[in-house]
Amino acid sequence: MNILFYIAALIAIFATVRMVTGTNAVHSLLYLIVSLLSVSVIFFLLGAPFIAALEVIIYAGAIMVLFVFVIMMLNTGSGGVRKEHELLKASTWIGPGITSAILCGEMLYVLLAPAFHPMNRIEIPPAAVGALLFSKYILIVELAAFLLAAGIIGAYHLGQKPKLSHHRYLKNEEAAT
Amino acid sequence: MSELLWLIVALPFAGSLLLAMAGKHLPRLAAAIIGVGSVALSAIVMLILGLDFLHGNPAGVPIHQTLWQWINVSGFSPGIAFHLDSVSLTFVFVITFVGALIHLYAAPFMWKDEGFARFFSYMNLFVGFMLLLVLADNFLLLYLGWEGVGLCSYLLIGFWYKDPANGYAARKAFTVTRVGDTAMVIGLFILFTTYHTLNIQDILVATPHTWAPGSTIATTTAFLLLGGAIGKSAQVPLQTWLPDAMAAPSPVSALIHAATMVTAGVYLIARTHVLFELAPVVQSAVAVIGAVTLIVAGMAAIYQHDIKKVLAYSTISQIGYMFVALGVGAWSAALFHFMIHAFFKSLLFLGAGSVIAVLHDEHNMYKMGGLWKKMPVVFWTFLVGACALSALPLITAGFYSKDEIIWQAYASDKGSITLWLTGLAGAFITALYTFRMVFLTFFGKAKAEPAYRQGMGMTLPLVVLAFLSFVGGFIQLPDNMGHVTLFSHFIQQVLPATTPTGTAVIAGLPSGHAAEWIAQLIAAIVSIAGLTLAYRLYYNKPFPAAEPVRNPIQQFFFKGWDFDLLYDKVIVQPIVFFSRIDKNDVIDQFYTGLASVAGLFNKGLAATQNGKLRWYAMALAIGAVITLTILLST
Amino acid sequence: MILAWTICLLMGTGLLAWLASRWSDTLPRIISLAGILLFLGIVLYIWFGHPAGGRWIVHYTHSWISAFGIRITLGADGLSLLMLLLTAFLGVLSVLVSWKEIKTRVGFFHFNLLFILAGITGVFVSLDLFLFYFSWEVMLIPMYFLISIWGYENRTYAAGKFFLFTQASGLLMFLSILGLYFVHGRSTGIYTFDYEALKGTLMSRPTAFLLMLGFAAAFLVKLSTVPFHSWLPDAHTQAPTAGSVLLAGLLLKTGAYGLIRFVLPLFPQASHQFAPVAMILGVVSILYGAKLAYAQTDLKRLVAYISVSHMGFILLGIYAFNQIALQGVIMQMVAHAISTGGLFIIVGALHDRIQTREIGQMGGLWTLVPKMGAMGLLFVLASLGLPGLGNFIAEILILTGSFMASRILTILAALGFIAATLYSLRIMQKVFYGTVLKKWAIADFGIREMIVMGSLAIVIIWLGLFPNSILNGTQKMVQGVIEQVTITANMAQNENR
Amino acid sequence: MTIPMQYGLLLAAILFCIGLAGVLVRRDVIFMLMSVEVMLNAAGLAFIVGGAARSSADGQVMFIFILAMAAAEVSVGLALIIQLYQKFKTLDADSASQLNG
Repeated sequence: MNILFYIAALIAIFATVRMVTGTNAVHSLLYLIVSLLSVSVIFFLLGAPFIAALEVIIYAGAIMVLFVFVIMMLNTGSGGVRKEHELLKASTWIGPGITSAILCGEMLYVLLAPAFHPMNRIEIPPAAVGALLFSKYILIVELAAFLLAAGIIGAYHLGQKPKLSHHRYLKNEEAAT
Repeated sequence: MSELLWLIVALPFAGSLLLAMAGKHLPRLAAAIIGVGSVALSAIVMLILGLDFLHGNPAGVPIHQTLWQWINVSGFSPGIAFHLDSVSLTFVFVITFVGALIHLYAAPFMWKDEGFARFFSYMNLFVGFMLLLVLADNFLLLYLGWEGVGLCSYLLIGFWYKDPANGYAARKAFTVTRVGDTAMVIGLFILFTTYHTLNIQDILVATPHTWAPGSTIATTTAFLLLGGAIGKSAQVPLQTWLPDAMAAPSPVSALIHAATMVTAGVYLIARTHVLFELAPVVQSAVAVIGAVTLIVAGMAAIYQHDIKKVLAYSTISQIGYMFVALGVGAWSAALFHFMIHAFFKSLLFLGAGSVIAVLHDEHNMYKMGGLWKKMPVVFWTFLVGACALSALPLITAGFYSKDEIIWQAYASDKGSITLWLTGLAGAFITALYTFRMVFLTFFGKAKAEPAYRQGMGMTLPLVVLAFLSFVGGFIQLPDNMGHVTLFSHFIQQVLPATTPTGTAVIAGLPSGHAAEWIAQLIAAIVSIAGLTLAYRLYYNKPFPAAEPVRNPIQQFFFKGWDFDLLYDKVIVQPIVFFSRIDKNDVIDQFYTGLASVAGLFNKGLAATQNGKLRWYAMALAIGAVITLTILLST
Repeated sequence: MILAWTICLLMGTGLLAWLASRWSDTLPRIISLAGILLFLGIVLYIWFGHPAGGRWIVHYTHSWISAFGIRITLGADGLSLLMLLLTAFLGVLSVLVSWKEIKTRVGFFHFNLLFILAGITGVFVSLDLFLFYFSWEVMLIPMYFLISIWGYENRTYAAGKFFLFTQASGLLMFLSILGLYFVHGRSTGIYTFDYEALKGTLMSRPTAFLLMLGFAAAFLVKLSTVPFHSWLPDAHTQAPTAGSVLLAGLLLKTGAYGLIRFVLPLFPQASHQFAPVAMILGVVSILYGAKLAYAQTDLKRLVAYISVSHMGFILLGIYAFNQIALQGVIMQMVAHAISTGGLFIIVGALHDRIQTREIGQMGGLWTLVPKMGAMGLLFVLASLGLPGLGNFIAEILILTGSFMASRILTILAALGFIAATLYSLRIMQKVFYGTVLKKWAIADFGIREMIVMGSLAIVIIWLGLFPNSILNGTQKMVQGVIEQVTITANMAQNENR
Repeated sequence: MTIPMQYGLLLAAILFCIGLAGVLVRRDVIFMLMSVEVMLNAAGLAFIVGGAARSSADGQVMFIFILAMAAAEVSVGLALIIQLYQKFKTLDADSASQLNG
């Protein structure tokens, strides 16, 4: 079973790297889905089947569909692709790359230091999660509800098309600004 | 009777207030009646009170009247209260009586002026303040009057305000006298902290018991008071304002700058004589200042071409005589000369005013001439005044008053031969410039025609003053000639008599009556010599009708020994320069600097906020790295 | 209780005036005038009707925030009442002078005006330090609006500067108030902001000195003492006339009031330590302010610097620690409010008529506006300390008092008389004397303006001739302060021995 | 045989840093948003690993919260992207720099 963890981990890393470096948005999106799916495998292995399912359904399913819609709607064509070729220039990526690498190295250094501590495979059922959610964390659940409501309203508001002014003077004014 | 004392002061103030409030709406005649009437009424009240004082009060017990408590703060409690004794009565007499005459003269003189009511409002205000000054029973009230007359002098010098030069002259007068006043105020502080009162009589009584003669504190106080007196009385080195003050209308010059205000310094020193006697150094300084002033001003008077400036310098010089008298302890002589001087100098100023007015505001004596036939009354009265000023012997009042001073400068225990000689030199100079003025103005070829004949209103005061200039002297005659001591006896109710030198000051010189005869003879000769020289130089000489050409030395004297230039270079210009360079206030610049440093920081930080999302994310990442690094390294 | 009602009255009138501006521009003016006149009436009633004796003539206390020991404690003694009288009087005048001058947002203007007055009233009657600080802030913010909305060309800068200076120094004072609160609480166990309770707080010398500095900072800035004066010329110059009158007449006085009411009684010994510095600052203010006033070409700025110079006298007098000087200070507070107020109103009226404040552009105005000239003359004379007018009484008392404390400083301060002559007469010379430079067609003072100026003139002359009518009222208060300060200082000296 | 907890956390760290690099390097807003998703996911992974090591459900609860937050973030973010595109006709994040100071 351990081998499954390592394979999933490698796939996740590989897919994520491809996603970040890709030039085509749809391709990248697909790599992202692969990455998420492999992480969900790991969740399953770590005894969190409910979360694994959520990962697949919400992340890899719902959220990614949103991305797809947006990419379809915008249909940036090849213009975006051309710009992204600048990625190849070292000057563009060297700074962020080094920063991220240092961060990564430091985290690895921290994580490798402490003693061995195994991850259990005891499965935690969704019922336990639910019970905890609505007892200990009830306040945060409510806050999360607020957040989602705010997200919905925000998305609705921002997604609106600008109102068309039917008066020509106003139109001219808007064009001027 | 004595309860009426407050009326003397209140009447002019009431007149002034009335004219200030309603003057614009009053007809000229009404304004004139109010203006002249208030002072005249005041003079009448003074005469009634004065006669009462002379007859019903031979011991000279001072009259005291308190109107109300002015300030009352833990011991600092001057009141609005009056004190009338022989010294103040003398001054009140001159102020109200001569003042009323000058007011009477001024009514027709100023008739055509648009600021007629304003003029009388100021004049009445002046009389009120001047009376307050001499009647005050405490130093603070005295200071009120002191500053008040300064203010009125300022207002009246700048009366014709449309010419900026008049305004500047007024400002100069006020500022220069204020320098002296400030010294005086500091003197008052010392007096108050020592005696916890400002009542003049109380202090004068207490002083000899608390302060040792010649002690530092007495000297300092006397010196500070002297500062005030110098400023007001235009003595060296604060004399420069008076010649400029001639920008005022002539009645003003007569009243303020000849008869009354400029002698306030004499009053102050006489009033506080106890202090000065305790500070011999300062008292001799008074004499020296007087002596220097009388020469400096006299020399300057010789070279003036403006008739009023001659009189102005002459006034400075004559007050110098009074200071000499004060300095040698001849108190009554000083006051006597003050009174006589008030008569003849205001007469001269009014006469000069008449001449100037009928010649269309012509001040230059070289453009006058031959007026004696055309303006006989003015000429004869002016001549009387001139004779009195030059102290022509025996007939004029000026001779008796000035001779007294010159004699005391020699004979008093504080006198000296130097002072005496200076006095004589001054007498010579006086006769010279006076008759130069008379000859240039009234004799010689006529260069201008009088525009009109002046009326009774202006003539009457001249005649009255001329009369006084004649007979005023006979109330006080020297020991050797009749020995009339009406005036000195009267004054000596308050001020001590002059102490003559026990033995002759300088060995080999005569003393006693013989000496006095000789001295009088010399003085008489000297003044006649001055007259003669003036006659030689100026009588009927064909001078061009213009400002005379002067060589540098003459120019130096003409400019009043260049005191103005000196002060301008040493005091005025540095002050102006100093205020110009720091107009915008360095301290403010400092705060502005702080603000701009903050602004720089703002600019620097604002540059990091470039709106680029990735830049912000990068900053976050770097922050995370740094935080982690710090955590790890510890 | 009546004091609380007066503050409510002012605030209520302010709100009402704002509301009334919906219907007309004149209505707010009338409402404000009526409100302040009522206020004046109440104060006069207390002034003339108070029973003799007793430390506080009027006293009122009510719980506010009991958790922190904050109470609404209001009280008035002679000094407070005098200041309230001044507040009401200048309040009436400032409504009258802005009758024609303010044309925009009239309602809001009067709202601000009345809230400033309410804040100032609060400052003068608060006996709870927290309430005092609260009122202190209440008067600042409307003043900020007054300058920044209705001011002249450079108003935003001036308003910001004013706010920064006063706010920063006010915060220092707040820190000190809190410090005092905790020090007192630690030593006695009673946590209170009550003035009377805090008076006798025991503390170590350095603590007392530090706390005193915090208070002094706020008050010295308000008083525009020289190193902290630079907000004043800008704020005064840019504010509308009513704003300048209130600034010079009342806001500056809150600084002096604070020093007398709080700094001296709360920290008598630290005040003694601070006195030499304060007196030197006072003298520097007198001379430096006068010098700057002489250099200005903007008439309003000139008048503003006169305030700096006159406030120097106040500082000098407060730290002389004797009754004569302190009575002089109180006199100066009133007289300066009147004389400078008068000058500001004249400058404002002049600016209204000729649209400039530059001295170089004026000249010969006496011919055109003789009434204005006469009034200008009177107030110029008052500001140069002419005897017979209020300022003279004040200055002579201050200098006499301070002469007992320090001779040299007093002599230097007396030079201020000469400097005052220079700058004051410069106004007359450049503005009213001389020839007319431009053909102005301007009107002289009208009836409304003459009422304003006439009442100011009567007051300044009254102060000069009958100063006792005011000095008697404050005599008890002054005596109390001085006795307390000297007794405590003597005790401390004895301890040191 | 169990996997040490470090390995799980290691994976989370690596994924997080790749995501971070993506946010920093990419200029296309869509790519940035996707990279942010990766980072959030990595954080969630760390919670799950922690929960697994302690055999508690708290880690999973936290993941659910992160999920909710990610959903809200994506919905608003995508709406913003649409607005951005309509306004600037580009998806370049650098071109939308009007908030500079």
